[in-house]
Parts: sequence; C-alpha cells; structure tokens
Amino acid sequence: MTEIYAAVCIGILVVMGVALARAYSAPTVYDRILGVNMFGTKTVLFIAVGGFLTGRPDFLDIAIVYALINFIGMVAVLRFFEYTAPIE
Amino acid sequence: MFILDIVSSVLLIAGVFFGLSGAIGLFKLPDFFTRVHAASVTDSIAAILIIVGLLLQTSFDLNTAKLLFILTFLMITSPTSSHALAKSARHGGLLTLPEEKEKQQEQTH
Amino acid sequence: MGEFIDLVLLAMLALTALRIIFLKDLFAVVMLFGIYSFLSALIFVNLDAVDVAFTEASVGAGISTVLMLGTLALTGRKEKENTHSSILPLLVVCITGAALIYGTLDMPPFGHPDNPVHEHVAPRYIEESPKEIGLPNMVTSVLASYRGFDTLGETVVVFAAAIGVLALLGTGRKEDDEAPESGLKSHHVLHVVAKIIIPLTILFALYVQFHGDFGPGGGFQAGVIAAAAFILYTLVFGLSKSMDVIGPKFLQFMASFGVLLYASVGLYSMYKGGQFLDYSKLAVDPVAGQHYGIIIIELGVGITVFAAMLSIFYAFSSQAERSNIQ
Amino acid sequence: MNFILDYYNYWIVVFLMMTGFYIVISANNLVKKIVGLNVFQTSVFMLYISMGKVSGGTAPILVEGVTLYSNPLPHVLILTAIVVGVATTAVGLSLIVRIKRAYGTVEENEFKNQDDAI
Repeated sequence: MTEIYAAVCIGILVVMGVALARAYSAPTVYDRILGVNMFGTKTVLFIAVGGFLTGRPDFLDIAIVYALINFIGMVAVLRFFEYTAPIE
Repeated sequence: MFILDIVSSVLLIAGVFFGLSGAIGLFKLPDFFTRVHAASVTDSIAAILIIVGLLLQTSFDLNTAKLLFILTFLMITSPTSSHALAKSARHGGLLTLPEEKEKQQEQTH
Repeated sequence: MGEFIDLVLLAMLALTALRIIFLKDLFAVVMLFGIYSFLSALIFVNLDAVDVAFTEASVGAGISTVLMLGTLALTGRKEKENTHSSILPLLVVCITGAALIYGTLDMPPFGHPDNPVHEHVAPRYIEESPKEIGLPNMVTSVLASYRGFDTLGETVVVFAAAIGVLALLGTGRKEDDEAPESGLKSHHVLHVVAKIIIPLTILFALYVQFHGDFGPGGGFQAGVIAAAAFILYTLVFGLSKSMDVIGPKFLQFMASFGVLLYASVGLYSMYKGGQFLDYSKLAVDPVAGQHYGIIIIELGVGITVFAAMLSIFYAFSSQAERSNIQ
Repeated sequence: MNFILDYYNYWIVVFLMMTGFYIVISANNLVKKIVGLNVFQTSVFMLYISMGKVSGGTAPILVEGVTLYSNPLPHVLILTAIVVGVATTAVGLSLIVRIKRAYGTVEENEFKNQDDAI
C-alpha cells in the first residue's frame, strides 16, 4: 500500500503545483482566487494521504482545519473584494 | 484484506486522475466559467474518491469519523465557494466566451 | 519519501515568496501570503511539528489573512510605482544572504539524532514527561506545565495586543443607524451553508480544546477556531448581527477573565504550598493535579485568545463598514 | 547529494529570510512591508522546526512501539511565537489604518513628503 500512497502523494503534489502556477500568473483576479481555492482543497487531501503514508493517520485534525480556514478565507476574499476599488 | 487494498488503490488512483484532469482544464479551458467547472470537478469527485479510498483502509475508529467529517465538510463548502466565486465574477462583469464574441461583433458593426 | 516531499514543498515556498516581491496588486500579495502560510504549515507537518502546523494553519493563514484583507479594504489595493532605486537594497540583501549561507555551513547537518539541540533538556522531556505529567502529547506538557510561566506571558501579550488594537481603532461599539448592505446578502446559498458550518466549527473548536492533551491542539488553536466561526458569521450576516450574539463589552470581559483564570491557578497552587503554577499541589495525587492544572489553564488560554482575536476582528470590521458608508 | 540534503533546509530558510528582508527595506507600501515582516518571521519558525527534526523520528505524541521522537522543545517555542506574531501583526495593521486616516496615504515617501511640507 505504501507505494500507492507515495504515488498518490506525488500526483496531488503535481496538482498543487499547477494550482500554484495559476495563482502566480492569472488572467483575471477571479482566476487567481480559483487557483488559491483549489490549492487549499488539494492540501487537505495531501495531508490526509500523507498521514496514511507516514503511518500516523491521527493527524487528520489538521486537514479539517485546512478545509475550514480555506472556506473562511474564500468568503473573506469575496467579501472584502467588493469594498476595494477595481484595479485598472 | 487483499481485495480491500485493491479497491482502495483503484479509488485513490482514479481520484488522482480526476485531480490531474481538472488541473489541465484550469489552464486549457477558454473562459473563466469553464475553468470554474474544471476546478470544481477536482474539488468534488477527486475529494470523494480519495477520501473513500482512505476510509477503506481504516479500522472503524476515530480516524473513520474524522475522514467522514472531512468528506462532509468538503462536500458542503467546496461547491459553495465555487458558486459564490462564479456569482461574484458575474457581478464583477466577467463574460462567457460566446457573450464576449457577441460583444466584439457588435463593436465591429 | 519524506525528504523528497520536503524538497518540493520548500521549493514551492521559495517560489511563492519570490512571486510576492514582484506583484503590484496588494490583493494578490495577500492571497499569496495565505498560500505561503498554508505551505509552511504543510512543511511543519512534514517535519513532525503537528501542533505548530495546527497553529500556523489557523492563526497564520486564517486570522492574518483576514486582517490584512480588512486593512486593504481601508487603504486601497494598488501599490504605487516605486521611485527608489532597488539596487542598494538588493546589494545589502545579497551580502547579508551570502554571509548567512556561509554561516549555515557550520550548522549541524539536518535531522541528525546527535545534534546539540537534542542533547540537553529534550531527552528529559521525551522520557520523563509522560510519567510526570501523564499526557501523551509532550508539546502540551512542556507548553502548559514545564514552561507554564512562559505561556502565561504569551497569553498576556495576546491580551495586550487586543488592548492596543482597540486603543488605536476604537472598540467597535455598536451603532444603531442603518447597517450598510453587504454584497454577500444576495448569496442565499452562502447563508444556508454558513448556518450549517458554524455549529460544526464550534463543535470542532471544543474538540480541539479538550482533546489537546492527547493529540495536536490546545487552547491557542481552539480559541482561534472558535473565533473563526464568528468571523464567518460576521462576514456572511454582517457586523451588527454578530454583535447581537457576542457584544464587544462581553468580549473585553472574557479576554481579561481568561488571563485571570490562568494566573489564579498559579496563585492557588501557591496557597496550597507549592511554587507559582506548580500544578502537582492541586490534588493529592501529583499526576492528577497536573491534569487539573493543564485543563484549567488551557481553558484560560482558549478564552483569552478567542476574545482577543474576535475583538481585533470587530475593530477592523467596524472600520471597514464605517468607511463604506461615507 | 548528501551534502545538499544536509543543508537544503537552512539554505531555503536564508533565502526566505532575505526575501522578507528585501520586501521590508525596498517596498514603499506599508501593507507590503507587513507582509515582508511576516515572510521573515515564518522563515525563523522554519529554522527552529528544521533544527528540531530527527530523521526517522515521529511527531512528539506518545504512541506505543515508537522510541524515536522529534524534539518537542522548538515546537513549544514556535507555537507561542506564531500566536504572538499574529498579535503584533494586528497592532501593525491597525497603525497602518490610523496612518491612512491621518495622511490619506499608506505610501512611505508620500507621507514623508507631507511631514516635510509642514
């Protein structure tokens, strides 16, 4: 099973890298938010699989915190985005 | 046990496959709203497959409960954030590709 | 495998930091800073520091990002073109960096079990603390018991920071005039989902608070997570509704109550004939005494951190709403 | 290869530290300066946690059958440092909000010019 976990970890790392690349250079600000959000949900999965890979899956609490903070960060971005004037 | 291992491996790898396809879509698709679709595919189906794959590996204990909690949480929040983002983008004046073409045609006429 | 993940994540972290330099849109800078915190928390997990990762994910990525976004709403999101030449700073940074890199060559190699850091007090904590304190989580034992005085100081610092912010920005007292309409008012899906998420979050905060002795977690993290639940409520339903639930006056009371609770445990153990914060004297059995002491002081920390973080957020949020009216 | 693995973490830490330092001294906008300070601060956390890691060890939460744990002491120091870090960030940000209200700008050279004009 360890090989499968390792392969899945690497796969998720690649997806995280792609999301990160989208967050670095995005055509619109919404694309950037999308990249950040996708990065957040992928890290949740990464921590879950990584816990099983290292044989101590009792650290899933951190994955829950990630999911929670990711959602709150997303709402905060959308909320404060409307206060700030758009960039020209 | 052996069958469980195979099933969960298949689920995990399928999850990674969907994640990768969504990642490609994030760059390849033409306008913002289709890209939201690509990203939300990875958020929903990939998360379900990977977490169910891990669930099969737990003995029935606290970790099972935590994984189920994560699954419910992601199932509720990630479609919501995709929806809220798309709605904000719409309010912010982003157009879909056909609409943009239409606008360009109107300008050229 | 662990080393490989470490390499990749650290490279991502370095790239993110580099990207932050060149971005002019401050909104994007703050979002990338959120990613930076998330990534560093992932690295902490990979380096076995689960408690630290927990804190960094909730405090660094959550509260810092939300506060920075709130500030941007007040100050504008465009960084003006820099008129200074950037050659002198670059030179300073390169020279300092080269000196530091030269210095790292004398550091003990990464991860070696015989490094000086692992020689002195750490083996004692690892071997004795499960017997002396009776808790599986050594970080909680060291944080709350061996270094309890230090943690009291940190709690006071958080309390003082909250006072500082309130002194600078005002207490965010509730105003009865028309609350400005939030754009999220029209997001009906968000309203329904927030109502489902908030109770789950508070439940999770309580779990983190009381399970911190056995797994990652504790008062600092639980306080922040509970504050995050109310921050979500404020963001979705508006500041005035949130202040109806927990008012700023009550928060100020809670913040000071938490610190007092912590300090009074110390005084009580002195009254029982021990040193300040010597929990062994709290019960007949020293290990049981340690348990009582740690649970109570973690509760004090949790209450103070919750109240301080939420009042800081209220202060920023009321500033943003006020400037939105004008 | 071993040489690189032994020092890679420290080099990245130095790189992050210098990135944060560069942002602090070269940025003109105060909010960006605060971000730079936070980048710097996180690099210090990374240094401490890297020093506490033991290869082959596991997180310092007792489980049966494991004898090699990473060092818990740096974790304790950094855990509290993170919370204090966000508290000081909050104070810094509220100072920025006050500066914006007093001067109408958060660009360093602009409010310096206003000070000089008086």
